[in-house]
Amino acid sequence: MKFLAMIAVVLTGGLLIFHTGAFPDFGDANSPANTYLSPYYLENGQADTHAPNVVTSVLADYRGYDTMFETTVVFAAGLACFFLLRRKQKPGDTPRMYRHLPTGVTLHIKEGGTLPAEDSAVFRRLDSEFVPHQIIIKNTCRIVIPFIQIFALYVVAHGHYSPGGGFQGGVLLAASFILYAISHDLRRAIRRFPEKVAALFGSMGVLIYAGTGVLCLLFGANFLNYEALAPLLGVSPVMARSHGILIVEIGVAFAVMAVIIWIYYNLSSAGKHDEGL
Amino acid sequence: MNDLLPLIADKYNYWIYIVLMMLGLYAMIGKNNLVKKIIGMNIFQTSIILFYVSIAYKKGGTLPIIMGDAHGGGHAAVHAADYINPLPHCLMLTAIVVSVATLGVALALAIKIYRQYGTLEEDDINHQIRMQAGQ
Amino acid sequence: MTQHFPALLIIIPLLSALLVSAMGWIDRRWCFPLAVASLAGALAVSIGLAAHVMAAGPIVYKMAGWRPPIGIVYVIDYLNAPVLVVILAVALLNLISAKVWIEKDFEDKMGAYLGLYLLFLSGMVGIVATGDAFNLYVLLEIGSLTGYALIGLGKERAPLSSLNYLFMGTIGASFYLLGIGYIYIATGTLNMADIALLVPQLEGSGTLFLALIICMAGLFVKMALFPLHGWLPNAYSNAPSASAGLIAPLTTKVMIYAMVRVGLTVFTPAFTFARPLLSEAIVWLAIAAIVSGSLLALMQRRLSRMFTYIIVAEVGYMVGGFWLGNKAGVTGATLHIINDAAMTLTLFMAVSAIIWKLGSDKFEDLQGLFGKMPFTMIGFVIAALAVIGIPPTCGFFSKWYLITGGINAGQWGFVAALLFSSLVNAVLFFRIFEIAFFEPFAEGHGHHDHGPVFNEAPVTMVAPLLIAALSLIALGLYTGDIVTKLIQLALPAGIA
Amino acid sequence: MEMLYSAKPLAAILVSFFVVPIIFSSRSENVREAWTFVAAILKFAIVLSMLPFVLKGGQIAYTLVEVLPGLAIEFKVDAFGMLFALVSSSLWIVTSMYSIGYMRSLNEHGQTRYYACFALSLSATLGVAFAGNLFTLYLFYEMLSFATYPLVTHHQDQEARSSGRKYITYILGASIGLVLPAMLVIYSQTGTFEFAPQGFMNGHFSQPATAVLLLMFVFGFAKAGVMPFHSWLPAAMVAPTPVSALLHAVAVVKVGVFCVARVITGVFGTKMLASIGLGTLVCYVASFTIIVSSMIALSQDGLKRRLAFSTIGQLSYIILGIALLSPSGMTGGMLHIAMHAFGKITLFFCAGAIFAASGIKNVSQMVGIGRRMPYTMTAFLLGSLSVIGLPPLGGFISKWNLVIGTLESGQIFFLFVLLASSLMNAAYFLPISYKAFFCTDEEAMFEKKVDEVPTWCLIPLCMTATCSVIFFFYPQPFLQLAKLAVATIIGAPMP
Repeated sequence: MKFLAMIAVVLTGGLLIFHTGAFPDFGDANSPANTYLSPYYLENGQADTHAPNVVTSVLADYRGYDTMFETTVVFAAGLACFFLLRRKQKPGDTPRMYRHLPTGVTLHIKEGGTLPAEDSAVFRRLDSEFVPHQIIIKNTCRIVIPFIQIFALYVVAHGHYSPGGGFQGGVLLAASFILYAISHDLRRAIRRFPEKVAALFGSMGVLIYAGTGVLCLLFGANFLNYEALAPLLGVSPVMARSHGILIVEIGVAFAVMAVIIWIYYNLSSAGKHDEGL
Repeated sequence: MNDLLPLIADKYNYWIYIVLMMLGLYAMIGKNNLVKKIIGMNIFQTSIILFYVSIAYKKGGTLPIIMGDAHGGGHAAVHAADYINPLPHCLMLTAIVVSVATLGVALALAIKIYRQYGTLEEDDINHQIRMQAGQ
Repeated sequence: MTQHFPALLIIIPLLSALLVSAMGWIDRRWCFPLAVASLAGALAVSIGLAAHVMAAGPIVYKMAGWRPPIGIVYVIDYLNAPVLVVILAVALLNLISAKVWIEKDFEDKMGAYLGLYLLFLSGMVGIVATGDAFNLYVLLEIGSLTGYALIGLGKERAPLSSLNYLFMGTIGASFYLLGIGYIYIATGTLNMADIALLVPQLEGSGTLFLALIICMAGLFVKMALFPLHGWLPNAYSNAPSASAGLIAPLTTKVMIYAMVRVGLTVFTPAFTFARPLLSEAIVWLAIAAIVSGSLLALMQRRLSRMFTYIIVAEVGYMVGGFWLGNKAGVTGATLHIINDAAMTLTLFMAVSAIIWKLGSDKFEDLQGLFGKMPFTMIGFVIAALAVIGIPPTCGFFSKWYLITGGINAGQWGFVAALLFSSLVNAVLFFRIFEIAFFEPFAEGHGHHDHGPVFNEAPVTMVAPLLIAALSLIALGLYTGDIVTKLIQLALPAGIA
Repeated sequence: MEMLYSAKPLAAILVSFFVVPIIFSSRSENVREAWTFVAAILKFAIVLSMLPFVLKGGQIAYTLVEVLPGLAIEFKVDAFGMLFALVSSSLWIVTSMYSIGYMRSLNEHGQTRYYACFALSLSATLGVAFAGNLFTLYLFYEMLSFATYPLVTHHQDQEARSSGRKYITYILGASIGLVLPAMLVIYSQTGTFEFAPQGFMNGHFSQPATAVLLLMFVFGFAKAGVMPFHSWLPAAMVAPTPVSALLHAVAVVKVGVFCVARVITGVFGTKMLASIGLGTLVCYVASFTIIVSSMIALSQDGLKRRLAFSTIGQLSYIILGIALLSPSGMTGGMLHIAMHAFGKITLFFCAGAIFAASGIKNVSQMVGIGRRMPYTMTAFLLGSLSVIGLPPLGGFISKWNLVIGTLESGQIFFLFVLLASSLMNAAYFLPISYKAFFCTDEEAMFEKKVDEVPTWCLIPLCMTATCSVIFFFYPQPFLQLAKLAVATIIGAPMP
């Protein structure tokens, strides 16, 4: 197998390398790729969409349809991970560990043993792989997380003017939650941001994107043609495109954030949503 | 040899992407461990992203964020050659997301396989399957 | 509203996928009706589109209102209008047929399952409808990603098969993406029609030729052309019954559609078929696929596994027919996309009904099935006749075109392979008929009147199955209309 | 020539098609059989209603659907097709009657399926008879293969299974492997399938290519039983006797020869074949089958097997007659379809009656059976005389024409083939009747006590035997139809 793989790889690579001679040089500004279509975006992007960041205008407007499916891919991945991994577990199926807070004693409860109440003030659930009490990490994260989130919101909102946008912002938001889950424990993260909310936010985010498109449709324009929203938003068509981009970026941010968190829940706990990492 | 050097020097971006791609491909076909295969898959996909982004580059070009008057006055002065090509970047944003999504699903499947067979080595899994079939 | 139909085609499954997956968390009872309603709606839209195309010619729909090379367009033309109808009809019928399976297997994950189902479908529909080469890649990944998940929750080896499928699928899709990159380097555009305009100026371009090879190689992996077919049998036969009936008929066929689209619309026939050596080599690959698929099918002892190898052979039919490069061959390949989707659907629905009742699809468990499940077997027999290629079922007519194409091209190897596979298919299916008809043997000399007990699958399974089976005959009888009013108009002038 | 566009041919075909669901849904035996009768009589009536017009030299055409340009499901009732349709639809009535007696007296299982498949087979047979082009012909030919499979394997035991396997392998293998490619090649060259009086292949193919195509058809239509594609026929005799009677003496095998005859006349064209001398090639193939099958028949002890080999030989008579390409030869061949059908079905009915009444299958056990079943054995004698071709029975007329045909075409060799095989026919048929009636008391295996089969069985076989006699004196309308058909083919004025 390895030998075959090597042969296949060398052959394919050889073929590809053999051919590089016909390609334009690295950084060639006069290659067809750089002269045929892309100048249009650079020259007219700002006038068409009122967004100086051309990547954003191409992403969310010229090729906004691609991006809608990009968001859908993320959502599909979340759905797929949930579908493949999630399994409901009854309390008592697996051994659990609890700490009796007043005494600091750690209890190991076997399968089928009597468990303390979920909201017990005396017993606290522990991960089965014992994690010591890391007060520095917890508190650092507690301080850092709000700043991450603020920055994420900035990235989402400022995608028109600087590198950024819904995907980047959404991932940052998700990262903040994941940081919380790592520094504390998975159960607490899930209590803050339940699975159901993640799932619904995921579909809602894509729905915002696609729904904006449908709204354009209802106003009589083509799908995702934000110009049609001008009367609704009370601005000029060009500004309407700009606002439209912002709206869909927010949708993307919602979807990406929720889905990445959702995927994290499922992957980290192998679908049990019990304890993980 | 005289021809080859400038060929490599001028087009090294392609060489890099091809080498990366073949590394990834080799890992996907030749490796035994499923997680290694998944890593190979990611390298493979990333190499294509690198390829796309590299063809967008223009010597002397800068970020495709139009400088100047933010209120629509700047478009007359825009020279396309000053900015790198935004289109491949935009496409690759999509490709990155796709590769992340694929990675997620692949890992989910790997977890499921681990749960089922207790290992991620393909040989061991195939051995177990054969044992079951033999019974 | 008609002018927005191309958008609706994809919005309906997409939005309902979101709604259904959300509904899974709120009230599960709504999921299934919602999914069925949306598919029925999308099917109606696709029929409306097909009628419109036949009456008024192709439709170009500009997404976000941007003109073609700048924005993304959807193009509904003579080539994809019938394919769209078939895809949606397949999905709808299979969904109804799989109702009991979904309720049994995925009771607590119904929202997610149906959501994935609809997303898969929107991916497939999008691949077929899009006029943008890169958009095709994105939709390809939607279809694949959801496909991995739909397969992965099957029985026994499903996760492993699904992961292997994922690896191969990713390699295939990535090669396609790379090919698009090469096209982009050579032409600077991503719009299919625009590329086609630029191709004649690049007649001798090696980059473009390499792009063709890479794109095709990627698609060959995804459509499981021999010898890259290894992932398919495991993935399809281990899939849950509800998913197998969706994925088996659609995935490979849509990939073949993509091949036809890329070959005809993107590269133009003049460029695609310009190198006889390449065409010849691919046709021989297809012949190998047909022969090996048929022979491997003979070795199987389970219905669903047998069918998966038949699919491998059928892929060879279509790839070979297309690369013959003449009118009859390409027509036959395109027609076979439609017919084979319907045939495979019928076969897999029949198997799903059989497994539902018997709990197995091993040959030895099929004894006396004609008596137990007569209606299911009617559907099965019709599908079998179609696969063998007996008139007036549709399989005959596409095979007819393919063989004619082979004769016209003087490619006798292909003709022989097709006839060989027809004969093997006849053996395959009659072997099953025999088991289902005879065993358990009548003791003595047939003087018993207590045959197998009637034990038919639920009506939600049988009705779609019979509809699909009848459609095989209807498709056969309307072949003339499909060919003359749609497919032949879709062929560019460059094909002799 | 007059052309009439009418859906009657389609109606005739569909009558028995639509009765299938009714048969399946009817719970009681009587209802089921009543429906079979209704359909059979209705079918015969429709066929009959078309007869006068066809006899006047007209043709009835109907196009159901044009699937592809030149590839239509299309019916055309001409004299030849009419002849065949008349034979098969009239014999269906008789056979239905016989089936009732036979199946009930043996208490067979799965009778519903049996009647349904029977009806379906008849639809397919008429479809072949009325086919207006090669594609329609092929379609119904295949449909017949599938519809008869459950009939052949009706007993569902090990023997039925292996016979069924043989049956379907030969029939389907030959049609997909030989006929289909031949059709495709022809279509790709000529672009049409429409039967024409003088064929449509003229000038499209070289002589060797034509010869190969012709042989592909002759062997490919394996239902015609041309050696070496014949061995399914004796194997298929495991089926219940009415099935053997109608399908393997009439419908299935005659469909085979009908297809061969149609292809020779309507696709290749007699003039073209005559000009390049290919008719003789087919004649030799047929002669070989005639002689060899007759010799094998001599050695068979099982009555049905003997009849089967006799059928194989008689089928090749028809092919020989057509391939002689002379007017009388063709007339004789076509007429032999009808005459042999009535004769052979009588023989099968008798074989079934003997089995139903006494459980005997072998000739050697039938000594003196005439004492017990006088009517049956008289009918058997008449049937065998007709098949041998002796006056005063219908078989004589067709054989006479065949003999004249060999002389007309000047190919004396085939005259000897015919005579030799007639002698052999006599040698394997007459001893049965002889032993049945004229034997000493010691030899007789039966007592002198009349113990006939049920009346339901007896009436049909007496009817067909009587018909065989009548056709000698009054061979209409078959003779007229055959002459008309030949006149159309050779372009002579209407007789």
